[in-house]
Amino acid sequence: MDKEFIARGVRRCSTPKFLLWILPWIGLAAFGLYAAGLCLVKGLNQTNMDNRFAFGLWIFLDLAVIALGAGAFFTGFLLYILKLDALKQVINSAVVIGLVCYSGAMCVLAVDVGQPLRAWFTFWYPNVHSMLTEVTFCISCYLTVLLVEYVPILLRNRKLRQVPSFLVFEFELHKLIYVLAGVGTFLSFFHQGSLGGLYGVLRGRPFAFREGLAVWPSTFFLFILSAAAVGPSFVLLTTWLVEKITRKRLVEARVLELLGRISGLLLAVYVLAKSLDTLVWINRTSPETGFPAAQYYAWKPFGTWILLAEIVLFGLVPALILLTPRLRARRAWLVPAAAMACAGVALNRFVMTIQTLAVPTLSFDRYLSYTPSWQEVGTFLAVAAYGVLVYSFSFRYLQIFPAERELRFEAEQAEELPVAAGRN
Amino acid sequence: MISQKNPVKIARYGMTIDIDRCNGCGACMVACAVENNIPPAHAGASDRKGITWIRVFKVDNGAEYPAKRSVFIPVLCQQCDHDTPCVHVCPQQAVDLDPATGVVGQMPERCLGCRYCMAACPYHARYFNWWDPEWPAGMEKTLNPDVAPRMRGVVEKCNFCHGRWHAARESAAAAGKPNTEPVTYTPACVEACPTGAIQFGDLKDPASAPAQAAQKPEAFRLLEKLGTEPKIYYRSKREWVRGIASAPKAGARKEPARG
Amino acid sequence: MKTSRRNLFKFVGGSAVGALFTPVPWRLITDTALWSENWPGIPVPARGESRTRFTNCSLCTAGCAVRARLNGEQPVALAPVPGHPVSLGALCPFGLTGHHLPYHPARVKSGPVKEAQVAVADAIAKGDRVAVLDLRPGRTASWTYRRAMAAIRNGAYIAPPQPLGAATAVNLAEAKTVLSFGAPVLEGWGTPGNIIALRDRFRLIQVDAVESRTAALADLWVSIRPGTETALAMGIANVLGGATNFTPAQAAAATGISEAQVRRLAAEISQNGPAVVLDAAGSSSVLALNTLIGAPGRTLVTRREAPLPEAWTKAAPATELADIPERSVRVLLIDESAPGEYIPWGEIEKKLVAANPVVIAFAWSRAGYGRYAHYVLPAAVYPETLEDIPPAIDTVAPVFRLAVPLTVAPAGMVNPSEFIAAAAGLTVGDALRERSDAIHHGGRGALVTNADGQLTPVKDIKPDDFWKALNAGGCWLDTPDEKAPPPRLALADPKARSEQSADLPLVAVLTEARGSAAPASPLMSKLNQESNLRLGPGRAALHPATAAACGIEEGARATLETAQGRREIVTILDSGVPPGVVKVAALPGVLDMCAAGAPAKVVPA
Amino acid sequence: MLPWNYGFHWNTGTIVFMGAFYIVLAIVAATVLSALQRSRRALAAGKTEQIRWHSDFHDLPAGDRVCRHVLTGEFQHRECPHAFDCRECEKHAQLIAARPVGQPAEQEVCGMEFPLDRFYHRGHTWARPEANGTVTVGLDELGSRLVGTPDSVELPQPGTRVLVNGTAFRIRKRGADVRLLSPVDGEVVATGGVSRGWYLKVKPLERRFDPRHLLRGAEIHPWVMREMERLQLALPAEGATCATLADGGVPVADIGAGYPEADWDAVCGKMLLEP
Repeated sequence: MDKEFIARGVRRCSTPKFLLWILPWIGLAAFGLYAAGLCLVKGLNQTNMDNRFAFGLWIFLDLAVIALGAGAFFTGFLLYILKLDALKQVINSAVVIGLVCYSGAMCVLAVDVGQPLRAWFTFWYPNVHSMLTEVTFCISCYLTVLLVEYVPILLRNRKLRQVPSFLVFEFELHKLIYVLAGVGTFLSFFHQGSLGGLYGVLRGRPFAFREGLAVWPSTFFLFILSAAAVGPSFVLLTTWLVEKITRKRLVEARVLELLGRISGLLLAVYVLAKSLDTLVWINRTSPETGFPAAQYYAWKPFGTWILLAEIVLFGLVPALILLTPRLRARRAWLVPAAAMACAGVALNRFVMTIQTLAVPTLSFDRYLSYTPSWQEVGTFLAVAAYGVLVYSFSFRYLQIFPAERELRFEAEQAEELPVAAGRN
Repeated sequence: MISQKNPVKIARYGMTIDIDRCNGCGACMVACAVENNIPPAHAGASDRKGITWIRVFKVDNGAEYPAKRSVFIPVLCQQCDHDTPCVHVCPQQAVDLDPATGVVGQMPERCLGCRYCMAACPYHARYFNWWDPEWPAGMEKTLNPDVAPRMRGVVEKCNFCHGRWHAARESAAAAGKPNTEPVTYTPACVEACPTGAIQFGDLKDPASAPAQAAQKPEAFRLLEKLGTEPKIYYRSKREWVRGIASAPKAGARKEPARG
Repeated sequence: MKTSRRNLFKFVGGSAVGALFTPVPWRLITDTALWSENWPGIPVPARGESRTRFTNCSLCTAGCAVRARLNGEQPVALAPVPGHPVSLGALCPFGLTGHHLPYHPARVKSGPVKEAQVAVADAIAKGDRVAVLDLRPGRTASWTYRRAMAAIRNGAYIAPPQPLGAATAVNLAEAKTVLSFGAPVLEGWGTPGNIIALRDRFRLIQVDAVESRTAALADLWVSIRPGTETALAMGIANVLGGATNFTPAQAAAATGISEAQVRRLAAEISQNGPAVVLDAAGSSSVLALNTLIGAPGRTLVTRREAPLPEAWTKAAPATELADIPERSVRVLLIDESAPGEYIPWGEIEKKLVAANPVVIAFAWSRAGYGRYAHYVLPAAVYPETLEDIPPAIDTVAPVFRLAVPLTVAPAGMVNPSEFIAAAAGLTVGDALRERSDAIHHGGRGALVTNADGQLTPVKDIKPDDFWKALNAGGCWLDTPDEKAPPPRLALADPKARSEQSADLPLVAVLTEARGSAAPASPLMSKLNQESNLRLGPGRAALHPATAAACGIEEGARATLETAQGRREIVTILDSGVPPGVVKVAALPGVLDMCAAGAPAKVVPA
Repeated sequence: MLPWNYGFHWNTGTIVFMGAFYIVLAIVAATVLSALQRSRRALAAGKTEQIRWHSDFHDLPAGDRVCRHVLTGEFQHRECPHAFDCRECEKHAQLIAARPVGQPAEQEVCGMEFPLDRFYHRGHTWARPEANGTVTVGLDELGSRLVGTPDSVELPQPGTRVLVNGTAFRIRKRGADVRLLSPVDGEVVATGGVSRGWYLKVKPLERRFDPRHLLRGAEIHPWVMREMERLQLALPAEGATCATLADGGVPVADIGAGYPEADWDAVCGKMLLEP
């Protein structure tokens, strides 16, 4: 019934089936919106955050999704600035992912602050020395850029293309996409860094405090690196996931491998940098503030294992896998490695947010624990559902994977013409 | 703000708290709440969601009876003078260090409620309004006219009784004193402390109690090594009490200790 | 130029852009920011002329001098009066927040006055036993009660037990050693200012089962098994040659401290004198130690009462509750308006006649005896009342000061002394004024005026000015008494400590001694809810190990059970509480069901 | 943000930060605005059809964008840089000058007639200049066998202008709705139909018909062969009710009828260059 909206030559499931798929997600989103509504109407007393655990699940979520969403800017950067044309096949998907992640993060932030109505104060009385100001400015700008980047994808929809003005605008805008990609890259580099700086500058929290260059603590650069490293991995992961769910080939294997290779390369650099930074921190930064680094890990459950897991298990290991061509070539290795990379960076954001606040600073402090309330979890789930929905609709009605059509013809030939499959 | 024409004589208000004299009665806490229009605890409030600009902790030496010893430590905003952790993190200049008085001020009417400053503060001296303030019927008549109550969703903290400082400034001006001279006044907790454990004054004035206390060997500041130059000087003749100033010992506090 | 739509758009757009270059829109935004400072529902404090008034706090017998800041007619802040000769510039958290009490949500606003009057009149007419229970004896009102009870055929005036005797004061200034059996010396016992001033001059030995605030700050904290205070006292008495057959060894065994420690304590109070022994429970066998160490006349002295009008001679004697025959009281009038020590209801109930007794409570809330009384009559609460405050236990010199109303009491409040006097057909004029005149007539002592802190001899003042000064929060202070020795106390045998049964494995320890029905500002939640400084009402603290044994975790609802009854509580884990002990705030409800050291158990709700 | 706000200081931080912020905003705004401006111009200039073809052409898989001279074997690989408009292609001019296109022996390719009296567009329309100076536009044999007998044909009104590579007319068949690309610039003077064997008569611009961008003569055979290959790629092999092309069968009158399984919309889109 919605056939004329679906791009020519691609195969999509029947409308009822699609509705069946999105229904649970809509339900989840509705539940989450209710939870978020409670927090907005009744105030943040609905959450389990408190004066000592001022940040919680939400900030962790924001940091994580924004890191994963970095695929958008970095793929764009590689494609439009470094001209890795193979990535054309995933750029649209990357943009959608980025849009989902950033808009989701923004929504959660709007719930997270105590006075959302005053959000604009940050633009009105900006304190340029605050990392959070930098984050706010960059993220809101970058979200705008992502929306603009999303417009062409949207206007390419088969039905919308019939409207001449849409067609023309899309065409003209696409010509200038390089500019946007450039700006986006600039912004992303900065706010990914600022998100790291957010914790690095906390002189009062020796667990997070880091020295660095000029106004930027080392975490600034680590976050940029890790985000750039994990972005492609996440694009890879989602692409693979969509392929599995829709049982279609959407991009050529070489593209996924390329993504894996890029990810692995950056991840390796990141792991190295992170290890150095950790050493400096353990042996100089932390002791100088009177905090022997050992004590951070003396509180259960956050033992040194978490540090090792972050750097070795979810850092070094996937990096090595992704850097080994033979392993990379096999999905059975490629995909789990990408997943591990994502998990590693998520873990890093978790540690920076939760452990920083849990570790006591005053000698008569207690080591704190915090479990999010259902309202917090609900809001979290709403963002996830929102992401799935936006992506599902985009995938169904827009050309997220330009190579899909060709791959489909090939596949259909390959089914009974092994000879033909050899072509290309 | 400072006017260039007549340069203000810079004051550095500070405090000294004699831990050996504090008997943990909590008078400072309620006096502070009365002065600054802080409402009674909301039904759902806990010691982690409450608002106590100054909070007295009971701290022991970790030993078992008979070796066990306890002291009471009032913790309020330490008014960090250097690299003030909360000031430069605020995205919208709702926090500032008044150059004329050295008091770290919080502007609740500008606060967004992002709580970044709370994460930044090593003393946990900042408090978030998790609820809208509520007083039992009629009790709002007892509010201090010099201080505006805060709405929910904003952060607040000790400001050395800014209301009283302002009043002192006014009366000084009325008495024809130049507004460049630092005024002398007494914050509510200092006035209320029955044992006189808390003393207040201008650290720049060598005769003031805190300035004198700062010189004493038994004086110490919490987490001095962070290099934030807090302006609250604690005092104790006991070695282990002075040890409280330093970073926590790993796993020293196994069970929740109450005070 | 013709005005086409295009031109119009151009014009609008142009002016919009142009406007951006004027400060107008930006100003507007800034102002919106300022307007959004607060939203509706947040009270805006009323501005009024700022005044200062003085009074004396009547929340306990310390009667600390108070400087009140008023905004118009409304008190907005209370502060201590530095350098006051009696209260010495100290005020406790309760005193600091006294001006909130009139607005306490638990306050009683109205009561069945008529019915109560009828009931009393009926009983008096019948000649049944009518008694007044005065929780704070020694006031002018107390004399009114005594006169009223003397005026009727079968009246009785009941005062709570005063182990040291009504006229005895503890002269801390003389003491070099203070041995306190759980007495909250640093937590509201006596006059805070006085104790703080003298603190450095005496050695404080605190015998306490748990680390109370006093224990924490004492020079020596002796932690004994809860409920074994008398045993320890007998042991010490034995060492000091007191006629008891209870050896230090037995004491050590009972209390759980070493025999050597028992002997050391004995040595401390006997050699490092002058010493005084205090007891929270007021058991005579503990206080009798004072006799053995020669405290009477040195650290224990008698204090004359402030002069009385001659007309008041016909007054009923002050009877202790214990001396009232059981099931004898037909009508019991309890004056709770001036908070004092709380007597467990069980002990009072015994004295009431079996057949329809009448209990009338004059109370600010139903939290106290209001729960049992047939008629609860609303009484004005500090700082609405005009009444005098009897001297505290550590005040050696006779004093007379008034709690002066700072605000007007709401309509419908009942003045207990007027009610009782009227019921007894006694015509009392302005009793306080009469008293003031009597004191002035006595001509002794001096008057302290707060405004200037002056000390003026009474001789130099006219009676009216004296009365005015008292109503301005002034304080009459006599010279300390010549040392007349107080009554000697006899040693009794130690009460057999109720043994722990398997059914009630824990021992209850009461804290927050000021846990009588005395009103407390809602702001006290800063101390007992938003911080852990004090144990909040309805809360009980357990050692984590004990809690684990009971299957309870932090903040869980649970039931506290004793032989007398059960009660809902919220549990708190506190490694400072010894294992096997449950620490509860001594509220009337708690006191009714469990005495200090009573066996108890905590079960998850 | 603004000097009169409390707490505003002029310092390097502010200038750098705000500067960067405003520059970024300016760039983004400028980009969007210029895109809007340019599209306004394009619309005004009636470039829609041209743009539609260009973006279509970009969407074509690389394999379908090859230069006509690859078909004739003059290049191994060459992607057409001019969106199949050889009129502006120097390369083409040179090549044609060097080796003019010859005439083949017969005009039949895999059992389909490709008369040599006309020029063929890569989108399977043909153009035949008439004596009276008009140009007849029709659908070639392969094209007509693809659509068979159309369910409906949507022809432009006489008098409308058609552009090379713009939409000439639309055909609906089996849910496939495809536009046919015009081989000529000009003004429609008459419309035909399936039965008539032609669809449009067009009066070329400036009365002269420029066929440089169209295939003719010897180019037809290799092109059709390649088209057959593409068609074979596009068609699923299973479920064919007639001899499949893969088995060397020739296209039947209505290929679609032979492939009920096929996503006909996709097939027509691929063959008629409308992705």
